[in-house]
Amino acid sequence: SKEAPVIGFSIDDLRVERWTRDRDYFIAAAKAKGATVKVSSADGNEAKQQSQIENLIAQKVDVLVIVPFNAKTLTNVIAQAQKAGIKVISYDRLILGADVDAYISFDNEKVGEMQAQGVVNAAPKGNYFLLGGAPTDNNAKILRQGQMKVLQPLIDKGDIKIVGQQWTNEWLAANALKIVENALTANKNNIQGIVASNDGTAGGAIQALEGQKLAGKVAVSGQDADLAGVKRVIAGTQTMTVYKPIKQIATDAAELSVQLAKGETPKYTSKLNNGKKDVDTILLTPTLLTKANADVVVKDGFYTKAQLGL
Amino acid sequence: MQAQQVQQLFVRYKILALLLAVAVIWLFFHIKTNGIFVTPNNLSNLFRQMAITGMLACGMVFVIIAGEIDLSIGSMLGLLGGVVAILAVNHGWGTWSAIGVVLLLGLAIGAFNGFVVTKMRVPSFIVGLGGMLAFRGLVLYLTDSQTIAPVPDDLVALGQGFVPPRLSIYIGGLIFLALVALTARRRVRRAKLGLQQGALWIDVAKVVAIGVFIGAFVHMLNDADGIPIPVMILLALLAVFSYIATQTVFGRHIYAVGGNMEATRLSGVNVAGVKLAVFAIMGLMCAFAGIITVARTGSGSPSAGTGGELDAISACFIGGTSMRGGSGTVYGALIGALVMASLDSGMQLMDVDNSWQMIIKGVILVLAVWVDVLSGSNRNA
Amino acid sequence: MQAQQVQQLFVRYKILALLLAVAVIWLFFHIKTNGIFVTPNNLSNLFRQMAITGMLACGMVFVIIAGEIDLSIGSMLGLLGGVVAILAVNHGWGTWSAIGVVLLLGLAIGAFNGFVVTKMRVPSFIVGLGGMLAFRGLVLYLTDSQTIAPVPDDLVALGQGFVPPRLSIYIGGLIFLALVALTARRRVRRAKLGLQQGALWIDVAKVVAIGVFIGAFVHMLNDADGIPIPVMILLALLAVFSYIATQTVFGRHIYAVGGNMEATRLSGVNVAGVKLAVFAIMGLMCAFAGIITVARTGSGSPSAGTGGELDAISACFIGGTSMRGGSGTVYGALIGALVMASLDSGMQLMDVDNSWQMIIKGVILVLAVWVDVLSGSNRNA
Amino acid sequence: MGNPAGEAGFLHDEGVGVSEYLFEMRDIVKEFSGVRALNGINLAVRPGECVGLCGENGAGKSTLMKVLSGVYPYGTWEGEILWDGKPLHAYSVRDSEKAGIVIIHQELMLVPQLSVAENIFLGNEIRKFGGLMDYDAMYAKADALLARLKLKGVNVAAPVSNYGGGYQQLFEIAKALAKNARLLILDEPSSSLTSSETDTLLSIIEDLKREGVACVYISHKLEEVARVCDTVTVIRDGKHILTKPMSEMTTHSIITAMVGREIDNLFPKSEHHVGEVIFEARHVTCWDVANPNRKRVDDVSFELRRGEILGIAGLVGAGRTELVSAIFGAYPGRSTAELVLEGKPIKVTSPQQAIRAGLSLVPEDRKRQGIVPLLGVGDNITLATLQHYSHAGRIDRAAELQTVEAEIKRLRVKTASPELAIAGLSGGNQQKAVLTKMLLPNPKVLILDEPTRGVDVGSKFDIYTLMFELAAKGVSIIMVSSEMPEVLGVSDRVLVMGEGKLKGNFPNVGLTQEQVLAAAIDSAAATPNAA
Ligand SMILES: Nc1ncnc2c1ncn2[C@@H]1O[C@H](COP(=O)(O)OP(=O)(O)OP(=O)(O)O)[C@@H](O)[C@H]1O
Ligand SMILES: Nc1ncnc2c1ncn2[C@@H]1O[C@H](COP(=O)(O)OP(=O)(O)OP(=O)(O)O)[C@@H](O)[C@H]1O
Ligand SMILES: O[C@@H]1[C@@H](O)[C@H](O)OC[C@H]1O
Ligand SMILES: [Mg+2]
Ligand SMILES: [Mg+2]
Repeated sequence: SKEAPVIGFSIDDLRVERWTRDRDYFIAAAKAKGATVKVSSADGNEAKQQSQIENLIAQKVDVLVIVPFNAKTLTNVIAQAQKAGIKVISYDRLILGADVDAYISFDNEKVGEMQAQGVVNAAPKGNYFLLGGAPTDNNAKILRQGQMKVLQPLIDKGDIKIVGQQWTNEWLAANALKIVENALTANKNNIQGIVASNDGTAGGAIQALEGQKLAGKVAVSGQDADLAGVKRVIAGTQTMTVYKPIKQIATDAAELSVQLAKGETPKYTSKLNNGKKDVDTILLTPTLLTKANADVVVKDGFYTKAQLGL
Repeated sequence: MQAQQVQQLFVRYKILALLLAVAVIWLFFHIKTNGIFVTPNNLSNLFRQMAITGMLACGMVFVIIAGEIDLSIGSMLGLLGGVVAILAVNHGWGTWSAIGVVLLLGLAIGAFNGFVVTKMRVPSFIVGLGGMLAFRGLVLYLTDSQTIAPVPDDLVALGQGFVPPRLSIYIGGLIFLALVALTARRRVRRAKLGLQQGALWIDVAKVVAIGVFIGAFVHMLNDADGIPIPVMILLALLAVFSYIATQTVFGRHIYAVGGNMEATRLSGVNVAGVKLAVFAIMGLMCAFAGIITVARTGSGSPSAGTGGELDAISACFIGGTSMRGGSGTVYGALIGALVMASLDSGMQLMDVDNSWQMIIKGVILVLAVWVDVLSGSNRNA
Repeated sequence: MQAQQVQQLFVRYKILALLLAVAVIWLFFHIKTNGIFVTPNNLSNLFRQMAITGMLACGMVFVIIAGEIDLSIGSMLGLLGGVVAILAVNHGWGTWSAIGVVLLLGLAIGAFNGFVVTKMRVPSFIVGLGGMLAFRGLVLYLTDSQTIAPVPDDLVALGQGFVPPRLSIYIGGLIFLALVALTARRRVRRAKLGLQQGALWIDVAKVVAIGVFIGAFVHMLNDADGIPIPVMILLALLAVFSYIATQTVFGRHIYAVGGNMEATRLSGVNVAGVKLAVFAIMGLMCAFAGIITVARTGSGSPSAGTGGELDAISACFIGGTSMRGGSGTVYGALIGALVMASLDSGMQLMDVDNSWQMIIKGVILVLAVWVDVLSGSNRNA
Repeated sequence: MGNPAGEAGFLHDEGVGVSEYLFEMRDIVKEFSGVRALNGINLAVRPGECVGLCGENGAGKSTLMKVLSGVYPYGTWEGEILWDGKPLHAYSVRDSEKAGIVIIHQELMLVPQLSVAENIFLGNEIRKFGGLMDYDAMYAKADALLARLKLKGVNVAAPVSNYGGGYQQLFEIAKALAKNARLLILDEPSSSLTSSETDTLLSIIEDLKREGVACVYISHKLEEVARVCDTVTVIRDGKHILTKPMSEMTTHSIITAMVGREIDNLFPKSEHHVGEVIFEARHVTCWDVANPNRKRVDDVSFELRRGEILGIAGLVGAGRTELVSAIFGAYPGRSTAELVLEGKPIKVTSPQQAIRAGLSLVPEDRKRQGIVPLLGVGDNITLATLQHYSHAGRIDRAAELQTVEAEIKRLRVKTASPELAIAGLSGGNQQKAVLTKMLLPNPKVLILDEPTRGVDVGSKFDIYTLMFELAAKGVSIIMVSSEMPEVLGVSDRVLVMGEGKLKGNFPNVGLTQEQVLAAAIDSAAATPNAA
C-alpha cells in the first residue's frame, strides 16, 4: 500500500561485512518511514539472486532495491518487475541494460582514484603491486580503471613500475596473503606500494608484510573503513582506507524507496547511462581516510571510540 | 504390523516417501507464510527456479548410478552458456544454430571427460576437479571476464516464456492417453504370454493418480501464465531419462556397471563405452542448462553455474541415489531438486535471516535424508 | 625390462613417483622464474602456505581411507577460527585457553558429524553438505558477518613465527637419531624371532636418504628465518598421523573398514566406533587449521576456509588415496598439498593471468594423477 | 559372583546351570521381509562334537549359523540359544566371539588392501602397550598358523589381494584358528580347496575335536561330512528334517533326506558324440599383474572338440583361472594367446569380443565377478543377452520376463520373485543364476570355472545333466574344477596344470585320481598323452 509500502531488498552477499551494515541502516530508516523490508542474500550467486527477485515480485512488493552480484544478468527480472508495476532501485552497483528507475551509489571510479592517490602520496616512486578484487565482481574492474587513471601518467613518466598484478578470488584475505607473500619473494622484498582494492584484501597484504617485518614501511590502500581496516590505519600499518558513509547511502535509499512508492519525485543529483537509458542518479561522495582524519568515523557515529581503542 | 506394512509400501514405492517429504515441507511453509506458498504464481516460480538444477540432476543421476561423479558441471555450464552468448551476441549467429553448436560442444566435452576417466583411468573425482578449474578459466578467458549481454529475444523466450495454456492442456491430455494405452497394452501382452499380472486395481489406481496429478499441475500453472518453457523442457527430459533408465538396454547397463563393474564387463558389456556415454550425456545436459541459464538471465556471465555441481549432486542424494552407485531414479533426483528449491523459496518468503537460512537448510537436508533412511527406502546408500 | 624395473620401483615405493612429480614442477618453475622458485625464502613461503591445507588433508586422508568423505570442513574451519577470534578478541580470553576450548570444540563437532553418519546412517556426503551450510551459517550468525581483528600477538606468532634455527637443528638431529635407533632395533628383534629381513643396504640407504633430506630441509629453511611454526606443527602432525596409520591397531582398522566394511564388522571390529573416531579427528584438524588461519591472517573472518574441503580432498587424491577407500597414505596427501601450493605459487611468481592459472592448474591436476596411474602405483583408485 | 562370561553382559544367568551341550538352539525363526528363511529349527552340540549341517541351497544353513554367531543380533530373530546352559544374547559378532564362537563365512571376508597377517588377526590383533600393532609377533604367529595348514611360500606381510581364491580361503581358516574357539563354525570351508588341502583341514578339525572344541561343518561335499562329523543334521526349506549319528547315515541317505527324492548316480554321464576339433588355444601365456617378470601361465596349448567336455585339474594356484580368463579376454594383466575357432583365427581382447565370437565364461568368484548384487535376479540373468529382447535399444520386458521365468524353472533357482535383488539369494542359487546368464548367449565353447562351487548335490546333478545336454547338442565345454570326483565324473578328457604349465593331457578312460594328482605335483611321473 502507499501508506505502508513493502520494500524488497535483494543483496548480493550478506556474508560480507559491509552489506550487513547497509542492511541494518536501511531497515532502520525504512521502518522510521512506516515501510517494511524483506531482505534476501544471494550469497554471491547470480542465479540465486534472480530467483530471489522473482520471489519478491511474486510477493507483490512495492519497490525493489537491488545490490546486483552481476550488473548485466538482471535484465529479464527487472522487465518482469516493471510489468508488475514495481519500482526498481539500483543500489551501490549500477544495473546495466535494464529499465531501472533510480541509482544511488558512491562513485567507484573515484574510489579507485583515491586508493591510488593515497598510495602515491605515501610512496611517490618505486615498485607497485596491484592487488585486485574478485575477478567476477564488476566493481573490481571499475576500481582498477580509477586506479590506473592516477597511476598511468606516473608509469609513463617512469616514477612507478608495476611489478605484478593479480585478482583475489572471492575477495578473500587468505588468498591475498598468499599472493603478496609470493610477490614479495619474486621481487626480493623490493616493493614500495600495494594498491589493494578493499580492507579485507589489504589485511592479507599487511599480514604478508608483517612476515617480512615490512608492515608500516610499504604503502597499502584499502576501502570500506572496516573496523579492522580503520584500526590498522590508526596503527600505521595501512596507509589509507576509503570511508563510504554507509549510513547515509542506506538512509537516502530508504527515503528514495518510500518516495517512489508513494509516487513522489525525489531529488536526483545527476543522470548516468546504463546502456538502456539515462538513469536518475544520486551520487554520494566517499571520504579518503588516513591516520590524520580517522576520527571522522567516530564523529559520524560509524564506530565508537571504544571500538577503535582510542 | 501396521507400521511394517506402511514401511513395506515405502520400500516398494520409494517415490511415496519423497512426495510425502515435499508435501510436509510445502504444508509447513504454506501455514507459515499465511497462505502464500501454495499459490499458482509462487509454484510457477518454484518450478522454473528448479529447472536448471533439475537438468543437471538428470545427467548427474546417471553418472552417479554408473559409480562415478562429475564435479566439473558447474563450470561446464558456465563455459557452454558463455559460448552460446558469444556466438549469438558477439558473432551474431542465429539463436538456433548457436544452440545446435553448443549442444554438440556439450556432448563433445562430456565425452572428453568420459575419455579421460575410462581410457586414461584418471579417477572421475580428479577429472571433475580439474575440469572445474579449467573450464571456468576457459570461460573467463573467452569472455575476458565480462558478462555478455543482451542476448537475442528468441533466446530469452526459451527461458522466460510460457507454453500457451490451451496447448498445455492438449499435451497433458495426450500424455495421459499414452499412459492409459501403454498400461493396457502391457496387460494384454503379459496375458498373451501367460505371465503373472499385478492386480488390476493397482494399475487403475496408478493411472488415476497420475491423471489427477497431471490435471492439477496443468490447471494450476495455467492459473499463472501457463507452463514455463524451461519446466516443459525439464518434464520432457524427465520422460526421456526415465525411459532410458527403465526401458532400454543402455539404461540397464548403467545400473549394472555401477552395481558391479567387473561382473558386467565379464557379461560382455562394453563398460568403458557405457561410462563414456554417460559422461557425454552429462555434457549434453550442461549444454541444456547453460543455454537456459543464458536465456533466463538474458546474458552470458562467466560466473554462471558456480556451485551448480553441488546442487545437482545434493538433489540426487536427497532423491535416494546411492553414493556407491548401482541404484537411483531420475524422478527421485528431480524431487530432490524440488525439495531444495522449496526450502530456498519458503525461507525467503518467511523472511528468515540469511545466516539462519543456511543453518536451517543444512539441518533440513540432513533430516530429510535421515527420514528417508529410517523409512528403509534408502538402505543401500 | 629396464622400464619394467623402474615401474616396479615406483609400485613398491609410491612416494618416489610423487616426489618426482614435485621435482619436475619445481624445476620447471625455477627455470621459468629465473631462479627465484627454489630459494630459501620462497620455499619457506611455500611450506607455510601449504600448512593449512596440509592439516586438513591429514584428517581427510583418514576419512577417505575409511570410505567416507567430509565436505563440511571448510565451513568448520571458518566456524572454529571464528570462535577462537571471538573468545580471544571479544571476550578477552587468554590465547591458550581459547585454543584449548576450540580444539575440544573441534573434536566435539567432528564427533557429532561422525554420530550422524554412523548412528543415524545418513550418507556422509549429505552430512558434509548439510554441515557446510549450517556451520557457515553459524559463524556468520556468531560474528554478525564481521571480521574480528586484531587478534593477540601471541596468537599471531603461532601463524607467522619461526622455530629458532638452533632449535630446528637439534630437533632434526633428534629425529634422525630416533630413526636410526628404531631401524636398528627392528632388525635386532626380527633377527631374534627368526623372521625374514630386508637387505641391510636398503635399510642403510633409506636412513641415509632421510638423513640427507632432513639436513637439507633444516639448512634451507634456516637460511630464511627458520622453520615456520605452522610448518613445524604440520611435520609433527605428519609424524603422529603416519604413526597412527601404520603402527596402531586403530590405524589398521581404518584401512580395514574402508577396504571391506562388512568383513571388518564380522571380524568383531567396532566399525561405527572407528568411523566416529575418524570424524572426530577430522574435527580436531579443522580446529588446528582454523586457529592457524586466524593466526596467519591476524583476524577471524567469517568467510575463512571457503573451498578448503576441495583443496584437502584434492590433496588426498593427488597423493594417491583411493576414491573407494581402503588405501592411501598421510605423506602422500601432504605431497599432494605441496603440489597444489607449488602450482599456485609458481604461477603467481610468473605473474600468469588468473584465467590461465585456472586452466593450467586444472590440466596439471589431471596430468599429475594420470602419470601416477600410468606408473601403476594407483591401481585401486 | 558370576562367571567371567556372565559379567560380559550377554550371557544371562536365568537358565539352568549344567548341560551336556555346549549350546542349544531352540525353535529358531528368522524372517527376511516377510519370507521365513528359518522356521523353527533346533540344533544342539556337545563339546568336542562335530555336527554336519546339510541341506539344499537356500535351505537356511548359513542363516542359521549367522543367527548363532551374532551376525543377526539378538532380537532380530525368534527362539532361544543356550550357551553352557545359559541364555545367550549376542548383540554383535564381538559378543559371540567373547563367548568362544568363531565362524568361517561362506563368502570370503578379507580386506584386500591389508596384509595376510593383518587379515588373520583382524579384530584380534596382538598388541604391545595398548594400541600398538605387534607386527613381529603377528608375523611369527601367522607363519606358524600357515605352516599348520601346510601352506608354503606365503609372504604374510604382503597384501592379501596378491593371492588367489584358494589361498584366501586358507587365510580365512588361519584367521579362525588364531582365535580361541570353543565352537568353530565352518560354512563351506573347502569350496575352493583341493583335496590335499581339504585333507589338511579335516585333520586339523580332528585335532581340535580332541582338544574339546565343538564344530559345525557345512559342506556340499558329503564325503567330507562323512569323514569328520559325528552327527548329521539335515534341514530343508528352513525346517528341521533329521538329526542322527553319522554312523547311522550314508552319503546316499543324507542326499535323500536333503533333496527329498532319490538320486542314484551323482554323475548322470550320458553318451554324447565327440566330433572334430572346433577350438584351439595356442601358446597362452600370462604375466603377473604386480610382477611383470613372473609368468602365471607359461605357454599352454590345447585343443577342444565339438561336444567334448574337457576338465582342467590342478592344485590351487596352478594358473587355471588365469588360463581361461586370458582365453576369454578378461585377464587383468598382460597376456598373449592364439585362438582358433572352427578353423578361423579369432581375436579376443575383451569379454565382449569373446561372447560375440561364441565363447562364454562362468567365473570362479561369484560375488566379485558373477553377480550385480542390487539388480534383480531376472536382470542378472539377461545381462549378457539383453539385445535379444530388445528392438532398437528398447527392452521388451514381457519377452525378457518370459525367458527369465523359464530359466528360473529350468535350473530350479530358488527365488521369491524374479525382481528380488540377487544379493538376497543363497550362494548356490546365485551360482545357478550366473550360470544361466552365460548360457543364454548360446556359446559354442562354454568355459566353467569351478561351476559347482557351493552348489548342493541336487543342483549339481541338475548342472551336470545340463552340461551333458549341451554337449549332446554339440556345445564344447571347458570345466576348471578342483573337485577331483567331478573332473573324473563328467570329463571326456582331462588337462592337468601345475605351476602355470600344462603337465598332463589324459583321455578320461580308466583315469584315477592318483594319476591326475601325480601329474599335478610332478610332471615326470606322468606321461603326457596326445589324445
Ligand atoms: N539378506 C537376505 N535377504 C533376503 N533373503 C535372504 C537373505 N539372506 C538369505 N536369504 C534367504 O534365506 C534363505 C536361506 O539362505 P541361506 O543363505 O541360509 O541358505 P544356505 O542353506 O546357506 O544355502 P547355500 O547352500 O546355497 O549356501 C534363502 O531362501 C535366501 O534367499
Ligand atoms: N590379482 C592377483 N594378483 C597377483 N596374483 C594373483 C592374483 N590373483 C591370483 N593370483 C595368483 O595367481 C595364482 C593362480 O591363481 P588361482 O589360485 O586362481 O589359480 P587356479 O589354478 O585357478 O586355482 P584355483 O583352484 O584357486 O582357482 C595364485 O598363486 C594366486 O596367488
Ligand atoms: O565495498 C566493496 C564493494 O564496492 C565491492 O563491490 O565489493 C567489495 C566491497 O568491499
Ligand atoms: Mg550358505
Ligand atoms: Mg581358479
